[in-house]
Amino acid sequence: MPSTAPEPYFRSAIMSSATADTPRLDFAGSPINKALSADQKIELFRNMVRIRRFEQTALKYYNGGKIGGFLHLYIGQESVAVGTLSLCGEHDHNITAYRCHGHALMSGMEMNPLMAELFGKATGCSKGKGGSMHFFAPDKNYWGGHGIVAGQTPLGLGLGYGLKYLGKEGCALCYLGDGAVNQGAFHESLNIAALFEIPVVYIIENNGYSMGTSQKRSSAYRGCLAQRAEAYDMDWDVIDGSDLYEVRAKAHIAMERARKEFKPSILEITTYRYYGHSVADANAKKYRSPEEIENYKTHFDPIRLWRKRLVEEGVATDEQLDAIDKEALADAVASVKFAEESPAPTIESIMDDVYWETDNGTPASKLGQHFFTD
Amino acid sequence: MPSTAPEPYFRSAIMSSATADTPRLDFAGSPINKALSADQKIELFRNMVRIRRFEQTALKYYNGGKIGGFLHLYIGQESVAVGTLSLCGEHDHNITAYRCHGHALMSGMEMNPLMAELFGKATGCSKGKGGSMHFFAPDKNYWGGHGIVAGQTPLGLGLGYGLKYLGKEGCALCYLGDGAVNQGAFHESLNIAALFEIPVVYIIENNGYSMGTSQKRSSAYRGCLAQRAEAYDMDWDVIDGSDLYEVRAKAHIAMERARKEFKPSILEITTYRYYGHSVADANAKKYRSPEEIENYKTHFDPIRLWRKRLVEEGVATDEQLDAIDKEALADAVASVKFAEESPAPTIESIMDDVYWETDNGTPASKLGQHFFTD
Amino acid sequence: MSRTLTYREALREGLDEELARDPNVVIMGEEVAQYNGAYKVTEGLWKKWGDKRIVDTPISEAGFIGMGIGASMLGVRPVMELMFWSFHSVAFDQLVNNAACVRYMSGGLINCPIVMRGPANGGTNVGATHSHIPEGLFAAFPGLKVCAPATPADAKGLIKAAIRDNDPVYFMENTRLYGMTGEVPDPTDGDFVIPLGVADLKREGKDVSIIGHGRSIIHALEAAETLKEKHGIDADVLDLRSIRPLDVEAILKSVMKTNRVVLVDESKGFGGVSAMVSHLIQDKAFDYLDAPIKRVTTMDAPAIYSQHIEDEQLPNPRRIVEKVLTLG
Amino acid sequence: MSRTLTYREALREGLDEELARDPNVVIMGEEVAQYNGAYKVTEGLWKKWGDKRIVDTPISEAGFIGMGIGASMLGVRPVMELMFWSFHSVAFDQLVNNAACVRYMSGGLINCPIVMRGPANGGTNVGATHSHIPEGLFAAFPGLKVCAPATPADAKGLIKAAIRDNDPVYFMENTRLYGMTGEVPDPTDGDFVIPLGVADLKREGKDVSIIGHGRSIIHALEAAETLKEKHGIDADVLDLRSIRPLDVEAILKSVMKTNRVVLVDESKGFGGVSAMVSHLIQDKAFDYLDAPIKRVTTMDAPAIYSQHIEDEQLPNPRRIVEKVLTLG
Ligand SMILES: Cc1ncc(C[n+]2csc(CCOP(=O)(O)OP(=O)(O)O)c2C)c(N)n1
Ligand SMILES: Cc1ncc(C[n+]2csc(CCOP(=O)(O)OP(=O)(O)O)c2C)c(N)n1
Ligand SMILES: [Mg+2]
Ligand SMILES: [Mg+2]
Repeated sequence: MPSTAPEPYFRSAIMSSATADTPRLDFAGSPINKALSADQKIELFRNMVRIRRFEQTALKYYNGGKIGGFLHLYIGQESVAVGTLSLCGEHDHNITAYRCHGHALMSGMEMNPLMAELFGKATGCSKGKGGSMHFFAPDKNYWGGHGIVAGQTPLGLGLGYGLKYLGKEGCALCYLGDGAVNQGAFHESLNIAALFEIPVVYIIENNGYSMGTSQKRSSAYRGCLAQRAEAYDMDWDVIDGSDLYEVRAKAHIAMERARKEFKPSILEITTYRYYGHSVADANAKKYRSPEEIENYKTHFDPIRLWRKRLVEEGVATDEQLDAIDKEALADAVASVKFAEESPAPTIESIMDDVYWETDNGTPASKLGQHFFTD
Repeated sequence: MPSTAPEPYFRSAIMSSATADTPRLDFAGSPINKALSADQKIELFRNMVRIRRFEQTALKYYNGGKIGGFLHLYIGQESVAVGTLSLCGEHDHNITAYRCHGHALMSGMEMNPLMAELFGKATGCSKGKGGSMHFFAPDKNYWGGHGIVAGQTPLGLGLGYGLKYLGKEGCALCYLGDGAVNQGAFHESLNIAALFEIPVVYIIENNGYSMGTSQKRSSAYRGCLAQRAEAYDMDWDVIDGSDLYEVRAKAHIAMERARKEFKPSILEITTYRYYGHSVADANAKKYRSPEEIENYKTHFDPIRLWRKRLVEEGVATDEQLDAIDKEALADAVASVKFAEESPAPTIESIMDDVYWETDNGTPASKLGQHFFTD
Repeated sequence: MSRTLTYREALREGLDEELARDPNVVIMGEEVAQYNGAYKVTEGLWKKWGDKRIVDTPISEAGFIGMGIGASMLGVRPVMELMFWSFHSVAFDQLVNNAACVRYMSGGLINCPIVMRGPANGGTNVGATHSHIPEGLFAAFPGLKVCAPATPADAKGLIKAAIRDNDPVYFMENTRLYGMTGEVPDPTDGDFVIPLGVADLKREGKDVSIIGHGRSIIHALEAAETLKEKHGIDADVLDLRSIRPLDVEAILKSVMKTNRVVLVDESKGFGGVSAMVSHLIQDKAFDYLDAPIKRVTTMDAPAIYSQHIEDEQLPNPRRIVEKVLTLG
Repeated sequence: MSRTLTYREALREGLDEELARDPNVVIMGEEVAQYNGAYKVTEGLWKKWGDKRIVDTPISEAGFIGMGIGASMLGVRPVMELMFWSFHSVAFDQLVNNAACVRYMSGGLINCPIVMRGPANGGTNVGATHSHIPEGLFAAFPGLKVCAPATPADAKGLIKAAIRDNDPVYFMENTRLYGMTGEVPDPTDGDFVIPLGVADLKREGKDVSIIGHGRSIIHALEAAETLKEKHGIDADVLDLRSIRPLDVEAILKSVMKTNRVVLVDESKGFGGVSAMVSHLIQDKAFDYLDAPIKRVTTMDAPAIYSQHIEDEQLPNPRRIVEKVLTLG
């Protein structure tokens, strides 16, 4: 890939120099995109707006004090999860960091249990035990939601290793942020991935910042972050995250190489978050200029661009898309109702879900004292 | 450096293809080598044989049961410590892993306290508390001797950072093995070194193996291990460790760039260990063929090659060098006597050297219970 | 004279004074400089002291903490912020080997005058990985010192002592306390330093000793009021403040007076500071105990997220009161 | 029928049997395959089972242990060797967050049937960083299980139980025990599994309970003989075997019989398994204690190298005897 990959023409770290007129390559014609039916294209739109509407709604209730802890919004980055996960088949798995709502929804999780989880309710996807950073749906091949920066990267490696070990033809997608690349665990994972030929694709969602620190202040690199792959003789590519076709076209290549040739790779997808690091980040407009944020929203918003594309292609009308949007919002609002009406976890339930054996009341669980609350 | 560095013509991992006739570049003419007086050249010889004689002697007593724990011999690698540390001035510092006898001696430590340390005696450089892996001499800018693979790499970064912070014009040399490059802490250090412009030179002593694992089985890389530096936009070079002139010529460049321009770099010095990973490694000839070991000893032994060079240059005669060798051996033997006759640490001394404040009996040390032995 | 400061302000004042006192003091960590600190402890310090003294780092805890330790060996006196103490897990080797053991392994030739600080608590609905309570964990390593202030004055006095200490000090703050206010002596009245190793009797009683540290002390004080008002039980509340060195004398003095003990500890039940204190008490004051030593610990599961019940998982005044009443 | 095996051979037999039983069992670690294991526990297994089942890894503990955890979530059952348990320090996040918390944070949707094993001991003159004793450290994390066999039979029986357990089990061996021999039931007599959570009364006495685990038990048994012969003191020696789950009943039973306790623990004095057991005993058997609970722990400094005195820093039979005699 490196030799044939087009030079990245837009990177969020240098976004201020890109405008709406910056020429773009067209990935609509790549086979994986050509194969999309109109319905499938509309579905991609639906998935993106569902993420956005879900989060906008969550934001409102976070500000209203209904949600605890952190809330790391994915708004602005929707095309990354939607584009890449739209390529997944039954044997493909994925795992990400704490900014995980988009991946959860795109993996097929319903809004109700997610919103209930944010509300800390017993009906939440993690029974109120995980919160915003910890959504999981193993039945949908979605392995979370992890709070320790880059802590998920060896797990993603393990998913790929497990697939190969179990003889399943699939790959693991493991997402991380641009700040996460400087954790040692990620590098250890890269070396093992290349050495053991593990079918894993690492996807750096490069939104230009780790909390208040710009990419330039956190990382030393040549060219781009993905290029660090070369240190391990691994393939890499850079993708413009505002273009769903490009995300799909390039991710597809990487995923196929993982599945068929056991070649891991790093994809760096440039993107942007509209809100603060988490909602509580009061500095969001201090380390980024309002112009920078506005420029992205105006010219690179992935949902707006995709909508434009669908209309231009004659795949859907604005009215149809508005209806989908409305539906997404309605679902989000309904999920709040569900969450509000759900019971909080009981105090006793704190002690569930620690051990498989005690949860399942196995003979092993009857021997010895497992818990030590005083 | 990368662009102008000559292609490595000999690497221990592919050593079997190199022979005595493989053509070699000549680094004798580089300024730092031309500046060497005859005495200084002889001194380099002396330093190498002192390491070897010290260790051969230690080996004998390890096998005789006088030394505990591990004994990681440096024999075969002497030119690395001697070549690089011969370039150090008063503000240059160094730190290494557990294979640390060479660096300790070359930093100016005497044999007596080192041998006594191996013998676990109170007169040891660490009072019998450190052992083979933990020699230290801060007064000689030598910071050890560290047992956790790559655990010293952030410390080395800290030495460089400290020098810069304190306004001293010097650099830190931080050594690690070819297997150690796959520890996360090393990568974190590299990014910070490049980002913060820390005057540190990382020196990979590539002896081709981490215990029984060859470089190819432990690392994925393009070209060579040092090239991983490119991931951090950092300079690197590969050095033939059997040639003292080359080691000095190239290390000098890296050290000057660190000192003057705050540019960190990675040097990979190819070398070889003649013995097992540690003396207890019974498999040493299983994962490496006897031919491979013999080939190195015969054609690439750094001491033998340096001796040849000195004689060819007319700097010294074989007789003079033999005398130096003899002296080194005599010192080593004397150090055994010193060690044997030294007292073991007392049981009470176990509790010394834990806290600075308690050791120094400061007012702070009188408050509260510091120790909890039952 | 004294002023009312928040715990956060008091800490900051302590840091600021030490930055002024010693040019080798440098503050480092993620977002400590330009962002003013994730929890705003270092707010304004970068502006005042500049790039050299207040340093933003990448998200590389093993790397930058190891760097701090290395620099401390050379005589720099780094104060490292862990954005959460929970992130110790990715820097553990540097924390328990390099900082804790290098003095020993070098036979006393090297010392590491370094402070690691940051919030170390549950109770903020951020889930299991972000809510570790590691005081006991680190106190178990000889070579390390650990303290955990409960009030603004203690925070200031102890951080200054920690920075001046010539051994590594692991300083455990609490996000739930940052906004709490309290009296702190005025700097014009002189240097305010609280030495490590000295517990503080935060409330004097006679019927039972409630012993803990950090936020548990706030709970204990509240519980003590309830005990007094509703049950006529008059409790000693002893704030350990420093976990290692530990003021064992103060503990024993209180126990020998009250003959009854409840230890409060935000750790999980297996181990923690309280198991150690329990062992010490029964060992050294066996004949003074009228009842078994009881503890209030965090319910023994990973930290739950749910804002509705996380405070029930943790020690809280209600649980302390109930536990004291079981002593009969 | 039974044979005499070394602890190492017994472990290996257990691993081998589990490799045969379940094709999803895979052994991974540094030098476990081609080199046959740094301490030869896995000797011959690579030759027998091949590259897929016995996997050499780079020196990247966080990476490969995390990989094992990830694979275990998918149903692979990895048995990970840490060449030394001391190297947990570079993989700590994976060990205490990913393995211990993912089940909880997912509300029970995920489990990690993984075993981490390796030697966890001092006493081999390898210095502070290589001699950590982490049983208590890990047992403090709910979600983890910890065991530490003292004999060949226990090693085999417990490793098999650990591999079959559906939770993460951290298995602590001891290089000083690898060469020790003992009777182990013959495989032809059936599957030999020792469940976690069951202590073993290794010696029956009546005067004092000596309680510990791992190599301390060997010391305790020797001390018990001395106590009997020289002092007429008849000791119960209770081997915890499993630290979490912990057989509290067995502990209390012994204590209620003897009324006197000495805990032996290779941990340093602050904390450790023994502080916890001490707290439990005084809490649950307060009225049965005739004397304070005493401990024999490792002298509270980083592990010394010197072969002349390291064994004095650790618990040893002499120190145990002396401690028992202080009980009067
Ligand atoms: C080991 C660790 N260190 C620090 C943090 C605190 N933290 C959480 S997210 C974050 C920034 C990560 O930035 P990036 O990787 O770019 O991801 P983004 O938030 O932009 O999606 C930090 C510092 C953490 N969770 N874990
Ligand atoms: C974190 C950690 N993992 C494993 C070990 C055990 N170990 C000690 S040295 C070594 C091999 C290192 O090889 P290399 O880095 O090439 O250095 P060399 O021994 O060849 O000098 C291993 C696996 C350790 N000390 N620390
Ligand atoms: Mg980012
Ligand atoms: Mg090597």
